[in-house]
Amino acid sequence: MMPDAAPLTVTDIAARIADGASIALPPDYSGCAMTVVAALIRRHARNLQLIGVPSLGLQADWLVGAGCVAILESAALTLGEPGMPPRAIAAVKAGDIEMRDATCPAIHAGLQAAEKGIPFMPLRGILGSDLLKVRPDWQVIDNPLSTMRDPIVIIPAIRPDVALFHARHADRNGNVWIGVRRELMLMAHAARETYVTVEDIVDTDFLRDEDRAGSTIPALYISGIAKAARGGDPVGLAGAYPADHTVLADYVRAAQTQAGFDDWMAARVLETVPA
Amino acid sequence: MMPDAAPLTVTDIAARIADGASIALPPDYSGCAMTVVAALIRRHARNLQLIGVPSLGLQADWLVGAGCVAILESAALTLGEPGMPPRAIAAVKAGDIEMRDATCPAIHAGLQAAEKGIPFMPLRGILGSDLLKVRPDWQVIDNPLSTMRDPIVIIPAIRPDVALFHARHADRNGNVWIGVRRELMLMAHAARETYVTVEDIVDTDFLRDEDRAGSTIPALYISGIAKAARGGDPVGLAGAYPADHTVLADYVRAAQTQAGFDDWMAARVLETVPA
Amino acid sequence: MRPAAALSTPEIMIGTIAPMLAGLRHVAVGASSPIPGSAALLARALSGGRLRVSLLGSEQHNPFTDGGRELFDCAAQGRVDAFFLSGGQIDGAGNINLVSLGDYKSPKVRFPGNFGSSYLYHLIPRVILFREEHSPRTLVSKVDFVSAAGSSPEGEFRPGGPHALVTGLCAFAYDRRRGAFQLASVHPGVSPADVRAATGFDYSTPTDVPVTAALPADELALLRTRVAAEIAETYPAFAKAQWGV
Amino acid sequence: MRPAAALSTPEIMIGTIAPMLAGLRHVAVGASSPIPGSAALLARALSGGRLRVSLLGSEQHNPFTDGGRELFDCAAQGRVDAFFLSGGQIDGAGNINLVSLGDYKSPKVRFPGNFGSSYLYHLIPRVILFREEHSPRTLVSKVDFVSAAGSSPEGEFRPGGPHALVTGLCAFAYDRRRGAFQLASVHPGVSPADVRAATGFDYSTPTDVPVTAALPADELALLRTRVAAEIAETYPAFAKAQWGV
Repeated sequence: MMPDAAPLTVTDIAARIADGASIALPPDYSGCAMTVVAALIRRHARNLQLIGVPSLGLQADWLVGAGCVAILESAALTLGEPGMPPRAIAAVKAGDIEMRDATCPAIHAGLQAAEKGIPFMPLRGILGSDLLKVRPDWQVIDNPLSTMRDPIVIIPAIRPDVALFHARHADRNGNVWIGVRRELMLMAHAARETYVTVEDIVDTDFLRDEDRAGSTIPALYISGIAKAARGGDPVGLAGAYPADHTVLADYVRAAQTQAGFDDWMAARVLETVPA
Repeated sequence: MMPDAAPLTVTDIAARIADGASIALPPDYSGCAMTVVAALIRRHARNLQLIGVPSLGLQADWLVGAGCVAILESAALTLGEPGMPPRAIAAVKAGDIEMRDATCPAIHAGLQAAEKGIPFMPLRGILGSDLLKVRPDWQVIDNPLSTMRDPIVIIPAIRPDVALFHARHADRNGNVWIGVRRELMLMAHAARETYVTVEDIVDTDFLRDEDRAGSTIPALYISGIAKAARGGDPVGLAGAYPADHTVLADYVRAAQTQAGFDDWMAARVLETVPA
Repeated sequence: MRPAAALSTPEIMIGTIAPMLAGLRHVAVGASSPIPGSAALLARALSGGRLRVSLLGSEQHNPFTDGGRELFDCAAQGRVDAFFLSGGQIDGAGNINLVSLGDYKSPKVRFPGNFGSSYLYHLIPRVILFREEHSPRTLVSKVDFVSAAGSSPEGEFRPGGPHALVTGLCAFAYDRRRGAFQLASVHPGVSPADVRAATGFDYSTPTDVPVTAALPADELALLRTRVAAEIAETYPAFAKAQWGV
Repeated sequence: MRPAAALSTPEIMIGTIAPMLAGLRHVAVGASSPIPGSAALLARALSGGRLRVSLLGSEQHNPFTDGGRELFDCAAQGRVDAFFLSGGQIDGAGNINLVSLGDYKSPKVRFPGNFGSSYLYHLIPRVILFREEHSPRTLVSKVDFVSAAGSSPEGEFRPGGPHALVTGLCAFAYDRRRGAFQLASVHPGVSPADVRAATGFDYSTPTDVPVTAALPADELALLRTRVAAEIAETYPAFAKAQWGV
């Protein structure tokens, strides 16, 4: 982010994420920018490719249900205790969207390859899995450093157009504190652009705070920040507020059908005033 | 580290580092366990392989001068402002030790490969460098994912026997806080054993401290900790105390000859009482 | 608390799994794993703190500080001794399916997905499979989709793999050389014939099949008090249903 | 402070480098680089804060939080626009030598080593070479050891490379297509013939060689006050020698 750049609104962020963009998203427990997801639905975003780092939950279900998604890449589709995300599962079963099944460490490895600017990352395991049949982009090579046969999978770099997440704090210089949620830093390093919503913007400099500097994504990697208090509702924000299991259970019941989803979203999400 | 394991002494740590061990060491500005280096010299360690992450300075010079070293692998040999490490440079010129020249990102990539349990890491750049002539273990392959010719260097995993460094704080559970010095975490992940000296052991749990947890190496990776106040002298410890440039300049003058080195070390380092 | 005599099926499974973790240094527990999580915490309590337990989703039992990748890297470093996997289907070769039933492109049933199974099954020395529902529907002769393969061809890098399969009826041991299961014990009140009838895959049965050893009374008490309280942090609904905490 | 008329050689070099950084977003400065560091901080001051400067060894100008590897990853991500390299030897093809003189196995002179040069030279679009000593000893026809190659064969991945070479006598521009230098300007009081006599490699010379533009008075004042104070954090000895701060 440019030093001294003004904060954005969540509507600004949704406007800057283009139709067709690939978007890296955290799992429900790691900081989801739910207000931007809602704003993407409001602006009728289309053909998005969502990449779960490493799994997808409510964000994907909302975007799939609203018709914004062409492709899901993820190691899992799950809402945790409330069960499976109904619209995403229905769309995958119906073949309405393309599902690129993965496995958690392969998503991390692909992002690490993008972070390092290398075309691929070798990864152990996976051999013998049917993943290799359904992921033709994952290839098997013979380890060039071994004198014996040693097949190993290589995972191509995953360079998302956008990384999008919600965090507790940004500082006045646009640095974002993420605590132990370091997959968010990996996403920001790997993606071309990174947009973040935060609970608050603190008048300090995390990079000069020796306790927090090591858990901070420098503004260098941040394309824009919007303030969104309770921006993780209803999946919650670790360390700040929990998931609202009543709302989630209610959503899962409603979203078993497309009509139920449409009604629930209209009443509970889209009619609220955007920031 | 085993939960509730008792702290070691620096002499204990030196005893646990075997002759012939490969040891990953930080550069002079990132936390050097100088007291353990002195203890290794006292116990007449031999045939050590020192790996600079990514460069080596005073630690290497002391150990080389004392005859403890067989191999140096490093992107550079430097004491920073005071100049080049005289005994290490003399030994390399004389061919008394094996020098494995590297480049900083290759050391990091090799450690990351060990961290990920993969046999190698691809890395851009380096092509055309004479490093490829003097590092036959670095190979060039054709990127298997490219349809066009695309040579790329692959760096074999670097899995040190030991990572050794000095840090500000450990907690009562053996977790080690490292601030922004995250190469120390990479070293600990990559190495088989990790020994750490610290300024102090704090009666708290960094993993439960949300500001510090993200900058903490969990005890899981730590084989042993010894308390060593001012354990970074004379190269200093970032955030705690600076390098002692007077001592370093005096050392560089003395160590221009082996005899000068021997006298200086005997008087200034080895005759002090070990912890 | 129900009387010690009346063990629930999850308690029997916990009591079957916990001894498999004795003497280990570090056990990790993944998502949706309250039974293995309880077994790991019980083994930890019995180890006098020597066993380290990493429980995904727990704040109290999470030693990781390097993001989502760390568990996987840690496993590849050889620092995780045991892990637990389940499956929508598990077959007699130890293959597990976490993806879908029927044709992959137009599945009859869709499961959440592979998570880390495709990788961790290869890297962690002692992977314990668990599935409370023991039926021909879950234990099949051949999975519809191989999320992770039970065994690997000779010479392939494979430090990890299945160690046992624990169900609501019995425990199987996995023979890596043959790539197949052998019945190891039947839970109280279950006969080897019951197991055979409920199992969709072939396996070997020794002449004498022991009954699964019951948890000693003191360990059961530990499970129902300290371990119940510990697992409740991560699996409150499970802890409440099992032990009313 | 010396009078504005009497620029030191480092000041002339700083004034030559700073304009090469105008309009960029992020410039990184490596070890032992007080002249480029000063030039980068001057360019930053002139940019109104739009230029981000990462200065190795500085606490104030260090935006990195992911350890020693981050600068290199950041460069590979295309987020570093310019960097600076020097060399014990620099040759006419833009190759640099940071390792040794003479035979590699038994060197006559040993330098510190490659640092990150072998990599960053390939990744960062605008690498500016600098070496105050301009002599046939430092600027040679062929380096004894190629730490990093000036150019790469057609088709090799090479987003980065040399942009210019700034010495105590002059500035050369680098022509990537030809893999060779061209004299761009001579510092005040230096003739093209002086440069030719002091240079061990071949290069092209245009008909008219301009004199290196002097820093405008206001920029020079900025250098000697604000920038001098800023660079003193990382290079106190240099700042003291140059500007007495």
